Amino acid sequence: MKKSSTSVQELPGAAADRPVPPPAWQPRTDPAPLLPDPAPYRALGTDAVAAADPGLLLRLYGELVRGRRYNAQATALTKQGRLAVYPSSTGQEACEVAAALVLREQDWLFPSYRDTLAAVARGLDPVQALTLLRGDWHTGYDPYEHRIAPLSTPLATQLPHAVGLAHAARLKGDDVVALAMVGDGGTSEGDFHEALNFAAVWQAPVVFLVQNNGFAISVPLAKQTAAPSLAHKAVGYGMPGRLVDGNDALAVYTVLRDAFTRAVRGEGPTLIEAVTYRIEAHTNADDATRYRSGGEVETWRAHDPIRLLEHELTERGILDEDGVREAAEAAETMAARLRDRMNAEPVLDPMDLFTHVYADQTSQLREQAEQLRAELAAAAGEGPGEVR
Amino acid sequence: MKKSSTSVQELPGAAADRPVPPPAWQPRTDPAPLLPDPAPYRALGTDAVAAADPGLLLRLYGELVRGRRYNAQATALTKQGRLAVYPSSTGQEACEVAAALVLREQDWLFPSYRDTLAAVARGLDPVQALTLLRGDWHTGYDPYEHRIAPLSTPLATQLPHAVGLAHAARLKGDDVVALAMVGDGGTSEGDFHEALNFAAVWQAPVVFLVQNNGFAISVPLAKQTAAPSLAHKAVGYGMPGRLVDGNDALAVYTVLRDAFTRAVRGEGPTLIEAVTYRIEAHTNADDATRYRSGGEVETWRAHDPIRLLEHELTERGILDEDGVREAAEAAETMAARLRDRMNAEPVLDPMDLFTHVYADQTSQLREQAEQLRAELAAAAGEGPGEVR
Amino acid sequence: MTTVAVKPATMAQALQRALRDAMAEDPSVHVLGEDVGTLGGVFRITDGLAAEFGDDRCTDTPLAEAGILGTAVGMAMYGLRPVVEMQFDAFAYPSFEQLISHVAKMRNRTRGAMPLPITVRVPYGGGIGGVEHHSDSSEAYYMATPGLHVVTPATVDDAYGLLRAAIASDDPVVFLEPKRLYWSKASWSPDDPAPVEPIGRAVVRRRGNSATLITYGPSLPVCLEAAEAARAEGWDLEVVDLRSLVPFDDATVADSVRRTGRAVVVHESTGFGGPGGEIAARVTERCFHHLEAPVLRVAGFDIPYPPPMLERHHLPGVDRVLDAVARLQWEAES
Amino acid sequence: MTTVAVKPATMAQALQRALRDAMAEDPSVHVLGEDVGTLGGVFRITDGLAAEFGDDRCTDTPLAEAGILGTAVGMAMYGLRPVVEMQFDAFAYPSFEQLISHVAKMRNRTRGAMPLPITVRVPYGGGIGGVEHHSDSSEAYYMATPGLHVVTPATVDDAYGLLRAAIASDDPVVFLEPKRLYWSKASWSPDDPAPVEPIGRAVVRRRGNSATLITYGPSLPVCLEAAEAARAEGWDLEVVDLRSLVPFDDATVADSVRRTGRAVVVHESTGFGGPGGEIAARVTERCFHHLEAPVLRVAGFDIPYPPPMLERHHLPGVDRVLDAVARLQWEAES
Ligand SMILES: Cc1ncc(C[n+]2csc(CCOP(=O)(O)OP(=O)(O)O)c2C)c(N)n1
Ligand SMILES: Cc1ncc(C[n+]2csc(CCOP(=O)(O)OP(=O)(O)O)c2C)c(N)n1
Ligand SMILES: [Mg+2]
Ligand SMILES: [Mg+2]
Repeated sequence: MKKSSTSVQELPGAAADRPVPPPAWQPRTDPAPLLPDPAPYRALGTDAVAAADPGLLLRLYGELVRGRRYNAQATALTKQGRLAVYPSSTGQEACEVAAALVLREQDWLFPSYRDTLAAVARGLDPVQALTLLRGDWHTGYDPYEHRIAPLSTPLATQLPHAVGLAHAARLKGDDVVALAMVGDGGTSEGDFHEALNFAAVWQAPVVFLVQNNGFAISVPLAKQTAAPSLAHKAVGYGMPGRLVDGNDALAVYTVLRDAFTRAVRGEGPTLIEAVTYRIEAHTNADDATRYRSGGEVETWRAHDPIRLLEHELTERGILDEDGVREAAEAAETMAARLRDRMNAEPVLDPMDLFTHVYADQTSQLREQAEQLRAELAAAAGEGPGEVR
Repeated sequence: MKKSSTSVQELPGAAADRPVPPPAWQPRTDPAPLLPDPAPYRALGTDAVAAADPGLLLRLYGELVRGRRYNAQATALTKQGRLAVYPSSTGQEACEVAAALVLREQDWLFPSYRDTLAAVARGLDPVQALTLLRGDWHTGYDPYEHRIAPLSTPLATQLPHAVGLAHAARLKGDDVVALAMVGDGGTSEGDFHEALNFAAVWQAPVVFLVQNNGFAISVPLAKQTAAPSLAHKAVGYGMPGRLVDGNDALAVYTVLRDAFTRAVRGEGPTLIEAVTYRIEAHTNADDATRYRSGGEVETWRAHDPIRLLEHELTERGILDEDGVREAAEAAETMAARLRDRMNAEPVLDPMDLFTHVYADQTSQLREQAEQLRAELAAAAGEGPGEVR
Repeated sequence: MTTVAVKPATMAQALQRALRDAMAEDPSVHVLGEDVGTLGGVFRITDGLAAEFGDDRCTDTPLAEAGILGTAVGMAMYGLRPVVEMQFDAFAYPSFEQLISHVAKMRNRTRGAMPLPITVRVPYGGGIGGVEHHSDSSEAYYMATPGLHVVTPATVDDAYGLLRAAIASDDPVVFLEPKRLYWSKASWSPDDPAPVEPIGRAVVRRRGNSATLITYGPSLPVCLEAAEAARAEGWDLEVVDLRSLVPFDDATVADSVRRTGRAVVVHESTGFGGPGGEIAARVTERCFHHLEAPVLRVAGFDIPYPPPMLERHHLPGVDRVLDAVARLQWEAES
Repeated sequence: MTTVAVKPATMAQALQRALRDAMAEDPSVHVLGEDVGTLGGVFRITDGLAAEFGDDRCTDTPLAEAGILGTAVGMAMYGLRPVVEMQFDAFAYPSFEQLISHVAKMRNRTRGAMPLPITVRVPYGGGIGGVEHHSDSSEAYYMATPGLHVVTPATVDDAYGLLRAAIASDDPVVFLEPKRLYWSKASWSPDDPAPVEPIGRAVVRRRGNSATLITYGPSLPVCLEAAEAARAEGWDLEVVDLRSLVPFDDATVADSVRRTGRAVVVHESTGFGGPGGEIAARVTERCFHHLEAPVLRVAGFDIPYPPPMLERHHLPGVDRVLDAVARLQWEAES
């Protein structure tokens, strides 16, 4: 019998040969360690608190309090018309703050539109963080200054960016981890899938933090996925999935830190699902009463991330009344400053519209810039007045 | 203390209240039954053969032999310039044939460009199946006649179509299952992710059959995914994942049939990974020696789906020499007919270019059709000759 | 003759009513998209549909635009008439491959055997203070894709009529809803809507002799206002509302320009590579010897859509339209 | 003066060499895409790069175009210069959201702080007997997206020079490679390539006085052939090769048309909503009083790209170009 045959004519008679089994199959990765634990990890109320650095716990607390106040202030500014829109992270501060604090200086944050707090907790000026939402420009900061990518509005599109950046850093031999944030709704987008797959294939030092806050605008998680948990998606990419109580700041921090450790060690990406809740409406423009009950919100309010941590730290004597008051005062100071600065009119130059489209302005844009300049001059000549 | 408070100022003092745990978390689905078995399911060489309907086994065998011959014939026609391109499914016939045979009359097949054989095994005229690849039109058949969607070239894009169709049928109360075929490479596309997620959320009666043939053109599976297996992706959507030896026709048929049973019962979608191998190059235009060794191909040739089944059936006395010869002859007859028909020049009408763009031709297309008609008339008047 | 209560309605209400009436008349009409169910859509265009027709007829999908349009293709293959809502213009981009490679091509691919009667509703354009990605004018992409109809209403009446026509069409229709006209009002009776006109007819919204303003969607009110203002300068402008970009109503447009001898195309989309080039070119091809001046274009600048606080500088306004009219070489005439 | 061995090279070889030279000169240049590594790409444009520079510099990615472009964005953020290969025109569509919403906008979004020097190579156009989705001319989509450069070579020299310029550009460039010219040959010395010209300059490929053919990429050879054929009819045609659709070289084009007084735009992309509308409109705006006839367009029909056996009827050929030239109202002159 011929050795290699593709034509069926040669097959009769081949039956005498016993066909061999296929090349031995084995899973490319052991799936067991990739699967998330059956329930979200909690640290508060466990021995993990005693083992934790009290300094870290107090920092988390301080930032949570400041973060809550920041959310309240930004919401208030929106009501006063100072912001075009504000997607609050009230109730999700533990995730936002833990994400910021776990980052080392050289690491990168990839926030979504809801994650201005994480950027602020990383050290970004809140006014700069809010530029997009105030509407004076798209991004209010130089991403390289604090290594914070621009807030991403198209859902999940920032995830491949994080993977690419982490991959590039690794290729360059730099010790950099990228932390990419996304919502439960965002996990349904193709970009989520493609990003996680690239990350796992490339073993890129990237950590994906999904804030499962129960809703994508009005759509509850049950209409978003039938998965056991979002963390279970990890196994399909060959990376570990971790499930954590997103309102337990120490737990989120710990799980993130473990994922960072893996990333730094060259062990590749991790997917973390933080189970939390969006206490406010989607944005100020949304009416959450149309799609969810006040009762559900109350249940989650009772599991408030600040109260959880404050209670724990107070009980353990790590935090006292002075500490609580000081944190509140620091938050008030931040809020007052933010209010004042946001109440000042931003200085705008319409000619900026043409400045950064390309490195070198095209002749077409030069013409258009001239046109606008002439219009503005004419309007100014006519005295105060809008360009109609 | 106020009942609902979002402002942090009210939080100090709240520490006295013990915060409550979050609303009890439980997985939305039990992950355990969703996970694939640790090794691909095999039926041949096991008791499953004895339990199987001999008629089915012989049908599978006959179609495999015919399918191999079909692949060889189409490849030969391509070498003779009769097809623009041919992506052969040689070596993958067990998947193609089992997919076709598991379908009931009312079910739908969603093939990719490589799956003409599945369409032919379902009953489609091979000449019609090859129209796209011959190049006389995009789709050579009425999809409603055999309930076969047009061959899909953009990878994974046919998967959401299958989900939508299955969902629509279910909404209408019709007992219809959609079988969607895709390659290992296609699983990396966002459309794969979105389709599986929609299917699981909607519990649509759809079965996803991934033919993992080891390569996406030149890219081996190891560069495509780090997952334990492609079937493991299922758990991330909350559907069962099944792993099967893709060269074992009975095994593929059985796993598909089980998935169909689930779908018909309203239990939702299933993801099946069939582990197989692309024996030929990607298409006739490809040179596989650039990226893989002949040795690997030989290993897989030895695990040939036809030989596997033939050996088994012969050993068990279900198939005898006459049966083997008859199958080969039937395949030859089919091939001869196909060859003859494909050697005839297709009759083409260039005016078709304008006929089906819209239900009602736009005035613009009417003008353009007139232009071409005039050009053709002028060229015809000039005697035989090309439109330059 | 019975009198019908006619009261002011918004474009949003007329669109909602068109969906409702279409669903009531034809059980194969299904609405799907993000937040279209319980919430009624972020612009409330699908308000009440899930309550009236059930979740299976008006479905909150998972958050994935390619998946939404891709499953709509499958639903249409099975005989349904899906009406897809894209939440904002820029969020339709993930569905482009499905749109270009399947929705636009399926009828042609199958020689007419498999038409896809899908309506893709896309709220588009700016002027509502939206942040990045919420104000794109993406019509150029759709226009350049044979197999699609591209339709956009500018009035409350047309919002109803064109959406009904789109849903009734056996071809896929990209239905562009000018966001900033959602709350524009007109006397309109939901119980006695104007008869549904076929897709593909432009309409002269204002008669005039001096020059033709060719426009559509969000720029129609700007053009009408400009035409009023132009009277002071002695120009009597004609205003054509295209309503349908594909198919394009060459006859109505060319008739007008042949009469007036001058034309300005006005739209909010960027100028370069935007719809205005096509329109100006085809008008010129058809009316060259009637033209006293080149067809001019007033469009958004060739820049990414600006942030809210700067968008008014980008949007073509009355002054820019009048400036263009002034450049139509009137000297030549005198 | 040293003599350099000049021998015929194909456009494919010149492109390959441009990648190789760019990678050798600048370690931040990374190539990524489907099958670009071991295989060298389905058109062999990346042949040998992985072997020479390693898998990390020339990477076979998973099969996901949005993922490829999206990760390229991240790589560019970190200072690399990714060169992405899309396998065929229609397979770039899944990456549109990344292209439109990020690649084109990142520099502007960040006030110049975060430029994205990404080159997206897209083999485009037909004429190679490709089945569905393998022959699209998708330049209209890219042209309508501010923030992108859109470049396409038509000669072996330009293939090298423009690709080098694209990779060197600090802005994102969509680099459209005319598939059917991949195997076109010219004398070209890889060791002494012509100096790299900046992006944005059109070039007059043939001088003439009767009329201007404005074209680019795959249609340049058609136009040059038509110009030769036109001599028999007494027409001396000028041929302008745009090379860059964005930025557009208004000066070169308008100079030519002002001189000749007549113009035909020729491209393979569909006519309606295609590049020709923009080009004709802007030429007319600038040259109106020099025009003896409207600027005409010869383009692909407004249909999905035909199957291989019918594509020759769709593609603008010499006869169609000559027919259009004949319609440039020559009577008016005599
Ligand atoms: C690609 C895309 N589609 C749609 C939207 C509109 N949109 C903005 S936020 C949102 C819901 C997001 O939900 P989730 O991902 O859970 O994040 P959350 O808002 O809860 O933080 C939607 C649909 C968008 N921004 N991008
Ligand atoms: C969206 C898209 N991207 C790229 C291609 C080009 N292409 C055709 S086949 C192929 C490989 C597919 O591999 P796989 O999914 O494993 O299927 P197989 O060819 O092995 O059957 C590629 C990249 C395509 N057809 N569609
Ligand atoms: Mg959410
Ligand atoms: Mg494969």
